[in-house]
Amino acid sequence: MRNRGFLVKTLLVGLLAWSSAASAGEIVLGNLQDLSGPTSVLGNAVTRGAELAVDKVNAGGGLKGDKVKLVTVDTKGNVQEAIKAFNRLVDHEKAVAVLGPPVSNIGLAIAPIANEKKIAVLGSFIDPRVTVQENGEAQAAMFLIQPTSTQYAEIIASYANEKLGFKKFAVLYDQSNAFAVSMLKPFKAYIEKRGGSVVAEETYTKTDKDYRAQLNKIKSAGADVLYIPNYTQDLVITVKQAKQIGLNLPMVSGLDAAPPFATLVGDPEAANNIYFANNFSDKEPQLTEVRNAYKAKFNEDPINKAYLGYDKVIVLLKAVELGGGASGPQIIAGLAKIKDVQGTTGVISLSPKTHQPVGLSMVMYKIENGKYSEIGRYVPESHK
Amino acid sequence: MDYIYSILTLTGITMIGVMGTYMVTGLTGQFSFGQAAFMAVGGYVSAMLALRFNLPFPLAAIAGSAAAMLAGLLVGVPTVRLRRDYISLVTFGFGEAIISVLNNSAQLTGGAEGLVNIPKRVDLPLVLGSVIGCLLLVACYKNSKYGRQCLALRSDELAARSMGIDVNRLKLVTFLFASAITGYAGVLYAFYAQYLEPGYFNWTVSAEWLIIVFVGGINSLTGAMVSALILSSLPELLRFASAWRIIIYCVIVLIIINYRPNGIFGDWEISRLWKKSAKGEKA
Amino acid sequence: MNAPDQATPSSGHLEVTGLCKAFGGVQAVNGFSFDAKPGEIVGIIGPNGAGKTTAFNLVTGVYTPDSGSVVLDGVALGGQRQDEIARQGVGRTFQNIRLFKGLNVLENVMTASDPYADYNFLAAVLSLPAKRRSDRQAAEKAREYLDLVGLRGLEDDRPEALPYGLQRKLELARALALRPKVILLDEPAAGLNPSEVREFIDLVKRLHERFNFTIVFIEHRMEVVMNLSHKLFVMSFGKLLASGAPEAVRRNPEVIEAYIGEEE
Amino acid sequence: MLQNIFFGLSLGAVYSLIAVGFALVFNILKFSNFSHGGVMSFTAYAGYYAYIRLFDGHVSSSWMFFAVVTTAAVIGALTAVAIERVGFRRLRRNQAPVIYYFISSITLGILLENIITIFASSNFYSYPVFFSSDNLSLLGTTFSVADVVTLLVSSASLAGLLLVLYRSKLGLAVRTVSFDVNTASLMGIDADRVVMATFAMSGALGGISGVFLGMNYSLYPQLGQLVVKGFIASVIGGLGSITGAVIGALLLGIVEVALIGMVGSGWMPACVFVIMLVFLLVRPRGISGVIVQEKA
Repeated sequence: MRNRGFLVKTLLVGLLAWSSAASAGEIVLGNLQDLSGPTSVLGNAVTRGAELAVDKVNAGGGLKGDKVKLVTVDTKGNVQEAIKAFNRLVDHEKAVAVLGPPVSNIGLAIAPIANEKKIAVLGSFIDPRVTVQENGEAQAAMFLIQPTSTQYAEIIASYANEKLGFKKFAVLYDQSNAFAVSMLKPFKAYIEKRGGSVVAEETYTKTDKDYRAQLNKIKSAGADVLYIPNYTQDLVITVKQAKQIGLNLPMVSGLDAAPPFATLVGDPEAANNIYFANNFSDKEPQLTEVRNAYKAKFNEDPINKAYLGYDKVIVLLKAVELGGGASGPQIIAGLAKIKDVQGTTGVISLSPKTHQPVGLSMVMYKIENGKYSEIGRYVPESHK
Repeated sequence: MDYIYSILTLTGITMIGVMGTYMVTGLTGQFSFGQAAFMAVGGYVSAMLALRFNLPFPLAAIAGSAAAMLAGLLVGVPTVRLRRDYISLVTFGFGEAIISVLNNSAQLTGGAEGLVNIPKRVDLPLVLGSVIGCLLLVACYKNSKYGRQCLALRSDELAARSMGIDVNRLKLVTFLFASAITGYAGVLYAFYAQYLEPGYFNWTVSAEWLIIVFVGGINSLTGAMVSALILSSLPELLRFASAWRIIIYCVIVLIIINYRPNGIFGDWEISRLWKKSAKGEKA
Repeated sequence: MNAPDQATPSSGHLEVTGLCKAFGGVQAVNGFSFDAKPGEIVGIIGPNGAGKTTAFNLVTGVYTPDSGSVVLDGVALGGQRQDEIARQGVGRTFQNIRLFKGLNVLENVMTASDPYADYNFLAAVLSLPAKRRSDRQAAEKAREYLDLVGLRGLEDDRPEALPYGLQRKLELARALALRPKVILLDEPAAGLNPSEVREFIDLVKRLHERFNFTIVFIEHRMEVVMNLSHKLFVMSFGKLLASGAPEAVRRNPEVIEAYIGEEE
Repeated sequence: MLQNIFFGLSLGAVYSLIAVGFALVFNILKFSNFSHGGVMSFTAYAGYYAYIRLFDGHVSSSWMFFAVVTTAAVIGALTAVAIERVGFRRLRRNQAPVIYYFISSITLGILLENIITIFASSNFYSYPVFFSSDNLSLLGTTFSVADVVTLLVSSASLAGLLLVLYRSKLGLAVRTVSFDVNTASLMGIDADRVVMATFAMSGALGGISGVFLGMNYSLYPQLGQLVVKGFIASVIGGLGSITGAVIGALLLGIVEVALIGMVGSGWMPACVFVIMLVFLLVRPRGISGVIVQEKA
């Protein structure tokens, strides 16, 4: 039995080891991402973008002489793991702020801990409940760097309804995916407020890979347009199968339809007549530098989450300056003061009341015959 | 310290969940491939009662475990009649069905976006107390006529029937008990994490629990518990390996299954230590 | 639920009439009948594949008979579940030894008396005094049975680690713990060496004297058959071929005929 | 209606490839081989990389699909054989209970999935379009060339498999071993080789499924989790029966599509569960009707 006791001891010692407490003159940023698990593509992209930003800052001598260190931990896309990982970042890695994941569920789960520990989490979890509590007050430590699902869905809805003139909407979404669900409710509310209607609402779940039965129902519902606020892999299946059953509706979607989506579909006839809103414009000059650096380092094109990762670092470091120091509460204070910071995805200002970005527009794109064309930044009347 | 606390708390909750798998699969030999669903039922029911009806935590906890037991009855009654080979499929299907119900009843459960604002009522001492309490219940169960009969039926169902054991009833009782315990783990989880989402409770969690039970040694409750302790902290221990940690985890599990076919503990139970010393004194 | 510890000679009357069972067109048992009076020791013999074990399985409820009746002390057992039949006092052992792995020797025996233990779930998980008392008594009783078959001192051993002969004895002790009125032994002497066989015959005789239950056994070894049985039934192709006193049956030409090719 | 049945069938065809790969191993070793999912993910990526690194530009486009499928099938076979060596051979030597195989297989599945995650998860990838994406129509139903190819290749590989199983010496050996491993080795059959061959066949089917899944549904490391559909189909089909698994898979496809039409996709898993339960209670032998009576 002796070696069993030994095992337990090793385990405890091991848990405490490998903590790399911050050395003086170093700012540790935690990076809480899904490196494995179903959303690993997103998490890995954010991480790579963030690494580029940190490399760049350090190459330029760091932040006022302090080196920046990025410590990445994996959540496996799992809430329980995320809680442990967040605690690890704060307690053992001595992270002063954390880059959050692009997954709302994890944001919701760590919000109470982050608030209690006063460690800012800057993420792209678009569920507004991550940043604003039910009583309307901001979640003390949670900040969002892209439009909320409400803003986001309203931008798409407004564009489809007001600019493109669609009235009757069909919806197909992944009911088991929080992102898709949170993109649906505000969209429906907006459309219905504007006198439009949702004529067909079809769902699928994570393990379904054949949507033709649903698309067939949509086909006979008499809709003008199909709204598909889902992950990229699902969109690929959707447009391929829509073509198979001869469903010729225009489609609107979120940024998951951004490149490489059309390439993934590989069929210009299927990837056609699709409108979507992206965080940034490919034409905007600030992207070029990051894109080139990314290509040089990783030998492939970045997906848009990589830019978000880059921006999270930029904004957090700006918050260190604005807050007057690199402690948890100082960074939280600093984040509330973020105004007009030029990021790759746009000019970012955070509202101290909601901890959400203010006036962040999105860029509308259209895919025609597999080709992307940019329509330009769009802000709905109601957001102005 | 919060880091260690959070690991210990979540590990404790996993240990309680694993007790359910241990009873159904380890003790009784019925392949439970949807045990995590009972955790979901316990967690969701208690959390919803607390949120919508302001039920105090102890009552919510009881209601949550009772609901899990009721769900156990629902699956258990038909399942005990089925051939052994089908039980894994049915429990699996039940797990997926529960998730689909949770996703579909967004009005009540919050759907895929999850249930938020669950009050924090669970801390490390409560979890540790619960682990010890549940462990005592389960250990006593194993040590009673129920436990003996379960082991008998696992080893040879036909012979067990010939010895007068009402096998179906025994399976059902064990199944219900296991559901209630796992449901309680769900309650603890809900009021610790303060957030629930359906996707968390899918079959991969049930599979992980099975792995834990087998690595510990199918015949040993002690083994299951120690293995829960080790395997749920192992990924944390392996953080230094970043993305490789899951691979290292899998390799360790494979080595144990291959080279310690009876698990780490075989059929050794910690209670033997004091039984032996008691005997020694007599002699 | 409490079966008497010692069967009175008036109980244990097993009457089996017109038993039939077919498996996918093969008529394994075809109108087989036998009876065992209270306290009688009855042997069933017959060539391999005659349907003897199937007959046992029909009596104990492993299979449901296609037709025919099984009556124990005036109560029809047909259609009852296997465990119900067992609890009414039908104990058995198996041809290919089916002990419970994962339980030690003592627990194996206790398991058979557990269905009579009268504590409930709550008492079990809380380990209430009632449970502890009941378990203590059961363990004591089980030790007594182990003592009777000569397995004293091996309580903590694993059954699968015991030598073959002892495993047979353990199965017997386990069947005793069920407190049976009738005990069915399926080739109890198979695989034993000659000295073990003699020992085994003595053991069965001793147990029979002590408990006075009815014994029905299947056996190929003539030594066992002739030494133990009061009455003999011969089975062939699922049917009753002959019956009567052992000596008479032994000289029956039909029986000899049936065994040719079986024993050289 | 006819259209929906066709959707169900083509979905079922994909499931049936998975289910048969699953059933083959069940047939012999009597456990649910969840590592099959890992094999499918792995081969889906392997086929993709073979295309990118080896074939692109060297193989004419009309042969490309077959080149990729064949490569994936070969890699699948090799992977499955490796899995058998690492995960099951020792268990078999120790005569470990079936349940250990199952645990081992789940662990191996997770392992493969995560190996892929490490090497290929910072971006999305997809197969090129192998076939014209035009639609054909017949009797008022439309379907794509890819569907037809899926159906054809599925049927061809299943027919090939049945041919091997029922018309070859190896097949006879496989069937003997599936009856009873111990007796088979007494009869002079080299059980190790037969088990290996079975895994190879199962892995090859896994490779073909992997390419189809990747082709039809795009590539991601968790692709193999569709193995659960094969699990459901093969168990309902009747534990280890090949034809049962095919029928089970086709039924599952049709039932799923029908349920989506009737109750919507959200409630589908709950309904499938109830249907499954009722079916198993009413017909505990599964579709194929093979059942082994326990001997006393």
